[in-house]
Amino acid sequence: MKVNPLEPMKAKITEIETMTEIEKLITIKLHDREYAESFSYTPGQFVTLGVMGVGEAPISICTAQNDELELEFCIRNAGRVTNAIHKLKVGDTVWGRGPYGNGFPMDVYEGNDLLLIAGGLGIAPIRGVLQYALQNREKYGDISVLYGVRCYDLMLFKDDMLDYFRNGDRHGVKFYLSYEDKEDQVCYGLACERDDRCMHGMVTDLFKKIDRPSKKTYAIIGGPPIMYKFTIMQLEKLNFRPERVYMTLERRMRCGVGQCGHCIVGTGKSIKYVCKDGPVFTLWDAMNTKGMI
Amino acid sequence: MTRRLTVDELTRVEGHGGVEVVLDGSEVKDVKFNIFEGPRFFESIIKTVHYEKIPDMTRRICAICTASHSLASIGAIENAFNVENTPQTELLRDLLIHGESIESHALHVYMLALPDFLGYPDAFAMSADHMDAVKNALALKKTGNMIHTTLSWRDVHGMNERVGGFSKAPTEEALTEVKTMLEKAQPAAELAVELFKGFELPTYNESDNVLMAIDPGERFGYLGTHVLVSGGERHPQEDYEKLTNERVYRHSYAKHSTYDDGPFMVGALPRIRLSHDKLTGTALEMYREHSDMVDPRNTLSNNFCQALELVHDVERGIEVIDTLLSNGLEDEGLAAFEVHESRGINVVEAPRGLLYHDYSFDESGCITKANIITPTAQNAANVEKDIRVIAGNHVGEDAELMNNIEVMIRAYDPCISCSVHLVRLK
Amino acid sequence: MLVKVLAKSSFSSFVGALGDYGDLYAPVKTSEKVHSFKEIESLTDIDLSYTRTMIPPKKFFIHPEEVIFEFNIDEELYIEPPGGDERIVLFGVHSCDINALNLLAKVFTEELPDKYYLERKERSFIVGVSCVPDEYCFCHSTGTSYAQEGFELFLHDIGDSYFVRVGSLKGHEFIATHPSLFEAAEQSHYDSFKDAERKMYASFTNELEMAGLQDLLDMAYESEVWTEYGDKCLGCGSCNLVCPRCRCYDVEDHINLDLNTGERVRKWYSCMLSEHGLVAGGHNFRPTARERIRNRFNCKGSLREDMPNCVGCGRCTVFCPAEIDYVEVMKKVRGDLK
Amino acid sequence: MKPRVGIFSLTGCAGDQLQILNMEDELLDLVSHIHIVDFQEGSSYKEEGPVDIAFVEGSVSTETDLKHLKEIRERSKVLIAFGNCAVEGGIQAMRNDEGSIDERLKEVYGVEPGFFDARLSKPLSEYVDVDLDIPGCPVEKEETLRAITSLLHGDTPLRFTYPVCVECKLNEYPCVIIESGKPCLGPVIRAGCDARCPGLGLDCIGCRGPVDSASGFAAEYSMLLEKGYSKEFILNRLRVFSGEVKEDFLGGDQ
Ligand SMILES: Cc1cc2nc3c(=O)[nH]c(=O)nc-3n(C[C@H](O)[C@H](O)[C@H](O)COP(=O)(O)OP(=O)(O)OC[C@H]3O[C@@H](n4cnc5c(N)ncnc54)[C@H](O)[C@@H]3O)c2cc1C
Ligand code: SF4
Ligand code: SF4
Ligand code: SF4
Repeated sequence: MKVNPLEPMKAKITEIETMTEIEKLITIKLHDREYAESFSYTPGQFVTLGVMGVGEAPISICTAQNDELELEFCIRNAGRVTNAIHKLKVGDTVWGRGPYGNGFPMDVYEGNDLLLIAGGLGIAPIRGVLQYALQNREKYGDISVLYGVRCYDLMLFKDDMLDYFRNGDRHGVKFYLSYEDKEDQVCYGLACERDDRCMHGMVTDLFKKIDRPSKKTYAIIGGPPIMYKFTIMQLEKLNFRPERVYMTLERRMRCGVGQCGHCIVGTGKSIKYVCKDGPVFTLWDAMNTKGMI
Repeated sequence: MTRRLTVDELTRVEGHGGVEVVLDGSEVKDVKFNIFEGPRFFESIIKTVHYEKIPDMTRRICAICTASHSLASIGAIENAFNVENTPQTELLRDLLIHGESIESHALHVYMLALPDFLGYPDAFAMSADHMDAVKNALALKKTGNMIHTTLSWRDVHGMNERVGGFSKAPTEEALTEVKTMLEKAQPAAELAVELFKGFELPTYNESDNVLMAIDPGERFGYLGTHVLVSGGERHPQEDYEKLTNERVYRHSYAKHSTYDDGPFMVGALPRIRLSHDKLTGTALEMYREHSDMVDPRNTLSNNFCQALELVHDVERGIEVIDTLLSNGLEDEGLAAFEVHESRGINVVEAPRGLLYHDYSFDESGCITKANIITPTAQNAANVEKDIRVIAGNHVGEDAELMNNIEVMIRAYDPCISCSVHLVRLK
Repeated sequence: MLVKVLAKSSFSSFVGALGDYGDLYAPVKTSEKVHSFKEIESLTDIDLSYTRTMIPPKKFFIHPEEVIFEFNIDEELYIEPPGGDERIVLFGVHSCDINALNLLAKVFTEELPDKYYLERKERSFIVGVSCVPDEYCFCHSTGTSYAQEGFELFLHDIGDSYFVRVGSLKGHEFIATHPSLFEAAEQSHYDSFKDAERKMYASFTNELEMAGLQDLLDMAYESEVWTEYGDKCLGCGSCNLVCPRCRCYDVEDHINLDLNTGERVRKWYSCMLSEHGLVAGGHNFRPTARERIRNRFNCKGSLREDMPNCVGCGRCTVFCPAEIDYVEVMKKVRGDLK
Repeated sequence: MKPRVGIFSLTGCAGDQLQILNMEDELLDLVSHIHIVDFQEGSSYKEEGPVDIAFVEGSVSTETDLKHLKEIRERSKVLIAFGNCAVEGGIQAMRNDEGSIDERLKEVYGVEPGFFDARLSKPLSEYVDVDLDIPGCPVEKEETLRAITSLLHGDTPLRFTYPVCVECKLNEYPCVIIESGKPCLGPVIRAGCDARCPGLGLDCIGCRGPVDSASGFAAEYSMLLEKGYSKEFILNRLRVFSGEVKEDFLGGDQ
């Protein structure tokens, strides 16, 4: 079947949902049935998505594996390729390779509590983790989600997230929300609705709201580089052991398969490729790999 | 009642210029050939710069005459430091400047001037009905450019021709390829003459012209050390200040040149007129056949003369390449010489006419003073004279008058970006 | 390992026979300080006394710039450009470069086999040659002064003949089809070979202590060394481009004027260039020369398959316009811990 | 509908427009994909109205240039600074920090201040938003063509963000700094010319202007000082195509 790992595979866009001014949720269906059926992945893995004549960009798969032969991506218009993807319509072709990288080890987390922490676009991979955990609810203990947004307009997956927020008990998840924009009326309304779950501030402020996590909790983080440092400080305060903290990183990538060298991090002692050794790493990895966060 | 007629911006010329004519009834009150390209101050900018990089800077005075500027500049430096060049260098330079002439004339004759004669706004529009002419033009232009890139290493602002020779000699294969291109381009060059010989020259600007051109030596060409003036005078290039007598005029903002207090013309017409007996075979034949098209009293003949030069350039190019190939090419490196406090002056024929560079150096070879006189600056006074003549003779619509003036100016192939000393009046 | 002897008097027949396998490339002197692997037309072009080429032989396997796909938008096709079937002989490769190719092969073939690399490797014939180190070589420190594998034949100069090690089946077949060129190796040949190796080893003047370098680099993360050399660094990328172990590349799509066809090109890149660590949104993970040079030395110093990511060829020092000396920097890292 | 393209020029040598005319093999194909509304050097045809892609060559050196530029910006969707003069101010900006324009006018024309409509030569970005720059003195044909096709394709053209040395190495040209100590500017100049000058054994004079990260300037400057070149020599060299080389580019020790 596929012989050249760099050769993109054809896929059709089956659905487009505009989520915010700069983010769209794009559903694709792989053209090659065999490839589609053999396409298995864990949350946190990514593919490269491309447009002919423009290029490719690494994008997280933001769902958990399911029987539908379709994949969802939350894509922010941030540059050439993502802009080209934003211009496409339902029925248009995109090109993909993957899945690549190491996702979140959902099997390792089995029997444990989960604390998911996401900021901004970082919710994309975390949503997959959440979906997976909820689909396999019996395998996991308590599940809490801390999601920080700048304002309501920039909240991603609004329907899902508000559903978790409002009906968390039914889904089996405690969902906390923070918002940065003081003036945001919608978020203020949410905070009034449930002030134990929603507040003005940074995502790290939500640590004040949650119960003290049990010793058998795994923390799972997705967000912009700046968020990691502060989140980890909070987790360290709560005595999280470094191998119980997982996070997904972003770097520039050209190949996705450990060749092009752009995503390299670390020192002589520990050089890592975010694409193939990650993008999911533990805090212990980060402590041993300088420059990772 | 006086009328002010203007062409705000001349098109299909290099750089920015305009025309203003003030008429009182049919009496010509005033004419201005305005040049309003911004000031670039090359002569002051290059001060303190080491001679080695001077040609790299001065060739950027103008894109279409880049090789002429660099050769004028290199020559002036070599004259200052008494550099001896090899025969191979001389031949390569001769080829280079012929290449530039082909490229420039192909562009001007076919793509900028021909639309005037056939009544189109540009070569692109013309291509709808005269695809062949446009393709010829492009093929010829490409040939000229190919000489330029082979010797100078870029279409515009090359770098390979240097003080003391060429940094890298072209390979024999490359030259052979150029020769093949030149041979293929011959019909296109001859067609230019055929095309232009068919156009009747308007007579509205007939008047006396003083003509000035280089003395090319044995063969018709663009390099030399002396300047010829119609009437039989011959002056060494070192006397250029006397020949050009530059002055700043309040209105037009290239400095204007005069000779013996009157305007004079440089360019293809003077060159052909003063040295036609030195043209190559076909070009000479064609000249003889159509010598009536070379009218020294009618500057519009300039286009026809450019077409003749195209034929000559192509033939001469082939000849030079043959000589180079039979001598065998060698990577000679650059000539050695000593730098000292000195002054050097050099003249070449740019496609549009005589071009002078004059530099003074300190003992480390850095420029202390520079003077550059370009063909368009020299022609400016003559252009104004022609405008007066045309306006004076004109009967009929003002629009037609202005169009005639524009066509006439374009015939000079003015290169305004080249005019160096240019500023617009506030 | 199979071993044979090739008399120097048979040298030209040997090179001629190599030419039967494919196009012959060997080191040629191209300027005062540069040698290059070039296609050989005449035996006299070959300069086996060279120390190092500027661009290493990796250029034959991952081209400096190459089309990896042609595409057609209307037809929705990515097409691999025809691989070609020309076979090449690389003659005169030194041990450091062979070892570098071995490590490069791991990157390009181990996890996800790179088709382009594999095909070219398949169609190549590598002949190693022993060398004499200069003041920049330190391959004895990096353990790469001897190549155990990754070649078809390896020629060791032992006076009036070459001691030939046979490194692959292809090499063996070559010997089998040209029996008249080779002699059996006698004890005396083995002795001369060992002598020559000993002499070579003794002639190194440059040295880098490798023990624990990985840890030291880690500890020197905030060292002043990086600022000092970051200030000196021009950021020109030369060090990476001449390094036989560097393999960073960039990918670009180019579309033709018909707005339908085009190509995807991959070309060598360098971690010393400012955009190497830039991501969308404008965040640069290695914003200044200090971070970039630190990253490069850490990458070089790291181990892979127990071998450092540097084979001690000295190229990056020799071809750095700013004269930054690799060994000097690493020595400072050793001496300047924080 | 074909995109409306304008090719405008301010103060310069007109070499960048000429490079478009020099695309002899592609020119006719190219003009069939676009609708040219203004091309001073190539055509008398002019059309008012909006412009999709405006190429502007030359620097702003007169009040007239400035007025013209603002008009172009007003009517254009994408404005491209086309060539070194437009991107950096060009060769004519080299002495901007040495003496006033009036002194130069006096020197070259022998006229009093205020006589002419002249100002210090500046790049377009000094006065208007520039969407894309295509550097070079002159621009490279291939890069220009690639930029146009990329724009026609609805994409943002790729820019060269690395220095000439990269192309020099990929071509296996001997480094002229290392071989003969020539003052090559390749390390700090934007690639895209395929290292033409080093390929001829010449030092790069920087006609494509500084590479995006100007951090190498200080290192280049001290390297050349160390090689024995004088400060004036180096500045004369660095400034030809880099506009006013900012003092802080050169580090503290100058
Ligand atoms: C593992 C992984 C998972 C990811 N998942 C997602 C996801 O789920 N959703 C998502 O939206 N994104 C995701 N990203 C980020 C996404 O890959 C980038 O946003 C994308 O690569 C941008 O590509 P582009 O071609 O659109 O931008 P480009 O145009 O290639 O921009 C790339 C870089 O070049 C810079 N750049 C571009 N033009 C210029 C210029 N003119 N001047 C200076 N700099 C410039 C940009 O700032 C940026 O740093 C992920 C990244 C990684 C590594
Ligand atoms: S880092 Fe330098 S010495 Fe080491 S292999 Fe690369 S170029 Fe050679
Ligand atoms: S010659 Fe110039 S461009 Fe080439 S590597 Fe040396 S410094 Fe860089
Ligand atoms: S090497 Fe330098 S001067 Fe030469 S063309 Fe390239 S950028 Fe211009």
